[in-house]
Amino acid sequence: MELFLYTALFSPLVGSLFAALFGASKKTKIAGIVPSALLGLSLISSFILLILVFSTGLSVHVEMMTWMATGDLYIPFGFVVDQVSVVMMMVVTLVSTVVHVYAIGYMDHDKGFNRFFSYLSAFVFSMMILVMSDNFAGLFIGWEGVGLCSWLLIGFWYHKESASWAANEAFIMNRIADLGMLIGIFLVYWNTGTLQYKEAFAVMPSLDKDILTWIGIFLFVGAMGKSAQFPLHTWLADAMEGPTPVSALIHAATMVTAGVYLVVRANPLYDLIPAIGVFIASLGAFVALFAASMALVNRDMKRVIAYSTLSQLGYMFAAAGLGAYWVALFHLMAHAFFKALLFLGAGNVMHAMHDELDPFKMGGLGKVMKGTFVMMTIASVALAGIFPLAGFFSKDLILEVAFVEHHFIIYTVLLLTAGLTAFYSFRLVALIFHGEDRYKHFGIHPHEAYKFMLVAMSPLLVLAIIAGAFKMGYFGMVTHILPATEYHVHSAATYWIMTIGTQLFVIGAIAYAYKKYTSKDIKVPDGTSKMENSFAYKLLINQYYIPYFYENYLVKPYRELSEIFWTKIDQKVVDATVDGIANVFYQTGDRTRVMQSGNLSTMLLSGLGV
Amino acid sequence: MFEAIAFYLFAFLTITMFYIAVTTSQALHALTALAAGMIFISAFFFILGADFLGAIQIVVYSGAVMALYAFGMMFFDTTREVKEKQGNKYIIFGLSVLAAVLIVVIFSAPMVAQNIGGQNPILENAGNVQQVGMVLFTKYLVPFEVAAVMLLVAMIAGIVLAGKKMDLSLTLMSEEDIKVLKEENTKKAHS
Amino acid sequence: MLDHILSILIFFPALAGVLGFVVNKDSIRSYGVAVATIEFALSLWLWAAFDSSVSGMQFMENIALVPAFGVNYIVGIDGISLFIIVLAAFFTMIGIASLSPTKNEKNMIVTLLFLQMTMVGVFAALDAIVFYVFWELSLVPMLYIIGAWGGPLRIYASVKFFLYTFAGSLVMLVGMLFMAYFYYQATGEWSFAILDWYRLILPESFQKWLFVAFFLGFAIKVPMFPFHTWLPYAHGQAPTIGSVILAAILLKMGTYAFIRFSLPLFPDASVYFMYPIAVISIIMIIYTAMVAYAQKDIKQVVAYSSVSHMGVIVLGTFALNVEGITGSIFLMIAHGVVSGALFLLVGVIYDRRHTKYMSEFGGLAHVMPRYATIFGLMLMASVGLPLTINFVGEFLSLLGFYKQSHILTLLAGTAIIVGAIYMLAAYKKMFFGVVTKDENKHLKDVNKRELVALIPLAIITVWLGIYPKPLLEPINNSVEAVVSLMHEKSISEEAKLRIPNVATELKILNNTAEETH
Amino acid sequence: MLSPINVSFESLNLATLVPMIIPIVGALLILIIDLFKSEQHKSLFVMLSLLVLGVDFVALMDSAGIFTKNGTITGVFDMMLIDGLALLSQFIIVGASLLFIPLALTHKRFHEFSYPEFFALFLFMIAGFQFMVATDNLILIFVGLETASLALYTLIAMHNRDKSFEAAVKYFTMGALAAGFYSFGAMVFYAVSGSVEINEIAQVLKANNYEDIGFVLVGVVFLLASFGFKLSMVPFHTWTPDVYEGSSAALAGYMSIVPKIAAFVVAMRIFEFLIHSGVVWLEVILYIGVVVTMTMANIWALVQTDVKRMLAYSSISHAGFVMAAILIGTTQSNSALFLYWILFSFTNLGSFSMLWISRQKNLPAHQQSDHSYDKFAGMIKTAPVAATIMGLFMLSLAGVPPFALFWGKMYMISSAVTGGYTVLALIMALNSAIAGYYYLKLIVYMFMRDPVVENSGHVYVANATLPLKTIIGIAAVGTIFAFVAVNQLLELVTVFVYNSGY
Amino acid sequence: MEIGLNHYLVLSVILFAIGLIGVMRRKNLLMLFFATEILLNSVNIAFAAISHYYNDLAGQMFAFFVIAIAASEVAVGLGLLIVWHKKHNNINLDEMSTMRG
Repeated sequence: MELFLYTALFSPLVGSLFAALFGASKKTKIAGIVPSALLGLSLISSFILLILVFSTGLSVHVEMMTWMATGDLYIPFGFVVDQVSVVMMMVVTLVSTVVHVYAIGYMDHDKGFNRFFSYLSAFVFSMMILVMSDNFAGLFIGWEGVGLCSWLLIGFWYHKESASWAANEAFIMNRIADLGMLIGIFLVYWNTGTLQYKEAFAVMPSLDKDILTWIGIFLFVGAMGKSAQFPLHTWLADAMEGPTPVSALIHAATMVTAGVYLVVRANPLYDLIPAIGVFIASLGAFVALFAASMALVNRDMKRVIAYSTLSQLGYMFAAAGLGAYWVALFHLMAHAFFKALLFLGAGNVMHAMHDELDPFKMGGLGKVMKGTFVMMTIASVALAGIFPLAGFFSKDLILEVAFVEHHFIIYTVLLLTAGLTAFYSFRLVALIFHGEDRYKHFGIHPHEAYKFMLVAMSPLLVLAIIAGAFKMGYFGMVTHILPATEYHVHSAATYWIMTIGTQLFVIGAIAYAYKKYTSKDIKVPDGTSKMENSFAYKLLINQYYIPYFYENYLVKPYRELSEIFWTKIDQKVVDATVDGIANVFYQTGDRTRVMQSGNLSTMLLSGLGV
Repeated sequence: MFEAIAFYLFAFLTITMFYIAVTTSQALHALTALAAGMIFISAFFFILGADFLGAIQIVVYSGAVMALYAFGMMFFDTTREVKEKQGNKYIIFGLSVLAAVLIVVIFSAPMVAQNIGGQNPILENAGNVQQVGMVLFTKYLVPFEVAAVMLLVAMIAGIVLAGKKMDLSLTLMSEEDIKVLKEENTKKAHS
Repeated sequence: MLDHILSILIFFPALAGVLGFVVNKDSIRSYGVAVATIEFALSLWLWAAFDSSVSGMQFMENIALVPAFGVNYIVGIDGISLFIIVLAAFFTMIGIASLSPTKNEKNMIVTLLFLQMTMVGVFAALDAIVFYVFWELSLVPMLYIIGAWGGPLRIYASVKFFLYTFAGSLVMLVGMLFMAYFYYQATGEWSFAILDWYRLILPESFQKWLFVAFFLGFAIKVPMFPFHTWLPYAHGQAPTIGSVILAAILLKMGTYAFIRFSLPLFPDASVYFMYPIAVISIIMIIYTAMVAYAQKDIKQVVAYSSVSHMGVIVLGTFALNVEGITGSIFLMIAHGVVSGALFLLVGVIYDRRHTKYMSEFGGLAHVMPRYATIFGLMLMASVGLPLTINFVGEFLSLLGFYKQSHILTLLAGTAIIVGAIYMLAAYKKMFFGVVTKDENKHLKDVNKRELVALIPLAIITVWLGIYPKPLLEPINNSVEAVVSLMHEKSISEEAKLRIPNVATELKILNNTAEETH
Repeated sequence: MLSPINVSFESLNLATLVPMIIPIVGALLILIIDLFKSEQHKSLFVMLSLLVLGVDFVALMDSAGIFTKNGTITGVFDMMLIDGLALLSQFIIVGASLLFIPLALTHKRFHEFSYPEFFALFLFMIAGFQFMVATDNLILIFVGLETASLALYTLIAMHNRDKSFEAAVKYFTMGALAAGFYSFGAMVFYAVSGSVEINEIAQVLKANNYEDIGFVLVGVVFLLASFGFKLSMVPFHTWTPDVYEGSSAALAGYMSIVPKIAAFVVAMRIFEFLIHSGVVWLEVILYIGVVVTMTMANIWALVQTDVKRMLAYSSISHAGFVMAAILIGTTQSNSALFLYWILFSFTNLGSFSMLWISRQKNLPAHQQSDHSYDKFAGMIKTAPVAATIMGLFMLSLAGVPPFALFWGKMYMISSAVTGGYTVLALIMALNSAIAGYYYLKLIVYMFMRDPVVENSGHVYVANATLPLKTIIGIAAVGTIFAFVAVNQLLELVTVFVYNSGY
Repeated sequence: MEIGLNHYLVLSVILFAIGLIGVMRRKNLLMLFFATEILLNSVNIAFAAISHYYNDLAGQMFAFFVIAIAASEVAVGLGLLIVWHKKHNNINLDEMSTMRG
């Protein structure tokens, strides 16, 4: 079994290194194919492991070697494949494989083709470490590793100022959160004496509540960064500067869910501190609504999807925070499938539209790009949570959880968000694929993507549709280690009312979106319409002025403060003091050297102290 | 009483003379005043019973030193009035204060060590010169000899510096010039 | 030969340097590389022969120098010093090997060899005066390197470097003399042997004063805020090789000295001054990182980043527990490798463009992809990405210090944020974007000579990041010895509390481990 | 009537005079040779002086042997006092002279060496200094001092340049004033104690418990002033830079060592008991003197543009540094003084000799003074060996280990620490740091700047001959390998000082 | 009106001060040397007096040697002045400041 584990873990690394070999040379297909194949291998291994874990209920645990050992600290490179991590492994390898294959087509014309695959595989490797590690330190390796790869990939088109800026933003923001994570790890170590999940969680119940609370808070801060929770969310939208497969893989399916994974992984901890859980859930709900609201008006296709991702992450946190870890994980999985699909579809559209992102400039693409149209529509339906697609099973479950746990505010928020989700998803679909062929005004001749790209997407499509079917099997498996709370509304009537009500609400939202955005008089907004001048619109399109706030009240002051530190303090105070001291001596000498006039009389006088 | 009168008289005279010596602008006056002051000082020596010192003082200072100075004065042609730019007057003032302070110190703390027995006690029944000779050639033999060396040094120094040896710089002269110079010297020596 | 390997390591380069004067100008580079390689091989041999299970000193040599005054030539190494010596030998080797052609190559190489002597000497010395001798002597070749081959402000920079350090270390000398005097009072014998001093338990007030005296010398060398201003000048003006060695090895002398002198000699004072020093470290970390962010010159960025990282090292040292100290020693090596590499990288571009202003570049990733890759790797190592060498050190240092203070560690932890900010900004300015300047359009990528230096460093960076055990283990053993010594020696209650009792803790740990199994 | 005095010949201990008589005889010999056969080449006199001094050195070793066996010896009616201090300082005096005298054998011709009187005066001067240190009688000290000083004024003037005359006159005038101060100070002590011998003065003062403290202070001030002139302590230092600049570099180097050690020994004899008297004012006066001297001299040295002047100020500073030993007044500090001075002689003579071999007869247009910093710019390129050696001396002067002076500095600071003068120790340390700057400045010029005017490098060694190179070599070896000898020196010095009761 | 030691000492101090004043204000080197003679002479009086009152010869010895020293100094001093005068035709010490700083 260890063989499969290592295969699953290391084949992406091998793929990455392989592609890296061609890093500086000309684009070569093989640099894309080999990593993809290796990822396939990893997928197969993961699948075998899944089957194993699923069937036997055992988990595979290996310790490869010691990483750090000093004093009482002992950190091995240990990997564990248990019910939780295997789910993540499946998600990661599956989506990655799809994205890899897709990217062979998508990045076809890009000069950095080889480099791209190297980065992408490296990302998968980091992600695998993240999910498979059996200790916090290993998790942190993956955590930072995915951050690095995300930086590389967001800034893949480094010649674009915005891309490199976004990459740095993402990295730094993640770093802020990572600090919290690091502190959390320190806390774990000094209070439990180990960083191994198993031992650490075993000790935790005996620890002081305050300490646990702090641990919970700091670890969650880490999660907030990776999962782009408020207020560290701005990087995610900006991260859309990266190539679309990257957005699909990293900024939708896998990396951003690492935070959720962390909370799920640390469930024994969060179980002990329900107050923090509620906070997490509340924040999640808030982010869900908050992000969805921004998605309503955004005019950048990818950003809309990014906000939607953000919103869905909010759902996951809401679930995890309320103790429904398995639900969170389930939504994570389902979301990975349809969101990746959505992104890849968006990628096709972008390709077709020559990197045009404004859906108002598209319209009617459904005729040209049938496959993409279908896929994106289904993905959107899944996202909206329409029965029987994946989204329904996972998202409705979260609503139920909120309801059952009597967090009605959270429930209401999430419900509202579900409607918004449906609205903006179909706003997008409507704007892109229906209506007038507005793109013609811009002289673009869209075309469908490569066949194999669509084929590559198809597994996701299938899963987006049927993932809900795995629910029971999944439940049975993960509850080996996650709290097996089932969430059932007490009366069947309530249940049905709720479910159908939700469905109707969502469908209504979809219908409204369709109605509103398929109409013929949709024009490319030019900033003159009444709506565009309304306060709400401005607030939303400017993302609640948060980036503006960050730029003006954090980044700029930091830059200015740095400048002041350097020019004013370092040079004018610290260094000037040092030079000043030296100068005092020198000047004293220079001033008093006239005493040595060379005149004997003065000399004699000085001899008398006069 | 006689001692007191003599002391004050000579004290007044020496102070006056020396004061003239340091303040007058006439070099000749200064020299004369200095010589006179030296002689008056010898009077103190006689009063104090240091006859030998008194004699030496007159011989060495008034004889040798003053003669040298007189010679020097003529050489330097400073017989005319010497114009000296003066620095600030505070110097003199400051020094006067200093002197005054010292005097006060000395008056306010009269010597206590009156009973100190000397190492080389002055004997009642011997002449000062004899006693000095005795001490000088026993205890102070070495300083005496060193003083002889010192005088030799001074002599050599005087000859070297004031003689012709320093007139030309051998450092800067060329080899040929030096050769010529040497020949001249040998010629002179022979003639 | 193994009995005298340390002396050989110290004096071989110096001797070779003297002989180097005879070597012909055209062959001097090969000569230098050969000598440095032999030296490096010797240092590897030393490592191989080193018994990592022993926590005490090894390869001790003791030759009387001024026995009347207790000054003896005592050298020896333990896990703390071993690797810095190896690193010094390594950097001299690759430094000479990758030396770009300069004027007066011969003088440069001879100077480097002398410098190597002093570097190895400092870390091997076990007698305070011998330590001081090498400590001071190391200034001289560095002065020459900066002053003779540096930039336009080289003279100012070199003199500043020399005098600043010199002044600090003189105060330290006074401290050493005091220490010897206390030893004399206690035992009636003069001794400057550090191991003798270890046995001395000083009253707290003395400890504090002496600590301050030593601290001044070390702090300037490190350099700690606010004594750091010589460093940017020195780095900014020094030739590449000078910066590399300065950053990689010379700065480590200060932090090494903290561990060798301050901690074991003055445990109570160390505890007493822990918070102030931690605050200074944090200022170093954040403040200098911000200053680095404001720089226009890439070399200055790296220089200030050095200060920032040294802050973490100092912080780790004053964690006063095994984790922190081990981490800080490891970070010394890590920072040596990484900042050395970064300076080499800056040198690469400087050789091509003769400017270090970031505004002159842009889009280099396109023109020099290999260069950009290696730079990127080192950049990531510098910001402390896991699985690179720096992370291990930073993690352990911060982890260690967390035991002492949570809030301060949180502040110090911002190192990973602020570090990322300036580094990424610099990288972006230089490598991202489009190539705007014509001069940059046809820059050659790194050549073989440069790769000779960079590739090994890259390998080490990753290798030790993944598998730090070969270093951590010996370091750990020696550090445990230091910490238990500190615990035993400490007088005050607080110190006993702050400095863990390694021996008993281990026992406790074993017990709990048994229970859990 | 005076009774005849019977003195046994043995009790005279005439052997104590031997080391002083040897140079006197040598000087007379030189004068006689000149009388009989003039126009001899200077090398004859150099070698003769060398031999005489060599013999003197051996005689000193003999005395030292006796001292180690029997302890302090007095002789010739207790006028001579041969104790450890006397021996050590004589070793330094004669040793430094041995190193100095071959410097006359320059490649270029210089005025003073053409005259045998120079060498005669030189030997007389040595004798004078030897007398000065080998007695505790204020009279003999005075006479010895004046003998030496008068000879020295002449030696300076014999360089026969405008500047050297000016230097000599300045030195002379200051010396005359110092002589006045000395005699006044001695008078005061004589007045309070009735004796002119230091140990008796000490006894008397102790017996009456420093009742006349006012007088004592006046006496101390005057004596301190007079020794201040000789040791060039601030503010009595003013002559020093001018005199050093005016005299030849070799002689300046010599002056920075020999007259000072003689003065130090006397100062040590006089102030030692005063410091231990417990009178705070004495200590304060000396403390201020020491600190001001080393600090101010350092500060002035910073701003010099001429290397020789810089070295002049630097030697003032070193003197102040060493004066601290007298202030501290422990056996360790007094030993440190000698150790320091021995090591200092090597280095300082070496560095002045380096200036000496680069001495030009005429100043080139671009040069401000004989040894302006500019002259040495870029020396490493044209005369690397000379530059390296010069750099070495500078480092040693700055106190960079392991070169000679470091050991002296270390031991001196240690003695301050041990003696309880912590602040003083710190001031000393910081002064060393300040001093670093101007030594470094020369190194900067030599190693890091480009030459002002292109030269072949010959200018730096134009004056060199084998003997000069040998001397510099000895100084360099002494400077580098001092650490080998420090232990022996230290032990020797400590034993000598300790056994002399200091 | 007994004349005691103190009287002589005071006289000595006064003369010494006069000598110092001379040293300070004289610009003519020859006359400056006069002043240094005064310094030494003033001390001599004190020595002789102390010697007398202490009944000790050492003071007289000191004075004797001081006289000898003074004489030697004159010789050397004049020699130096002559050399200087030969080269510069003056003995004004204000002219004598080529070296400074």
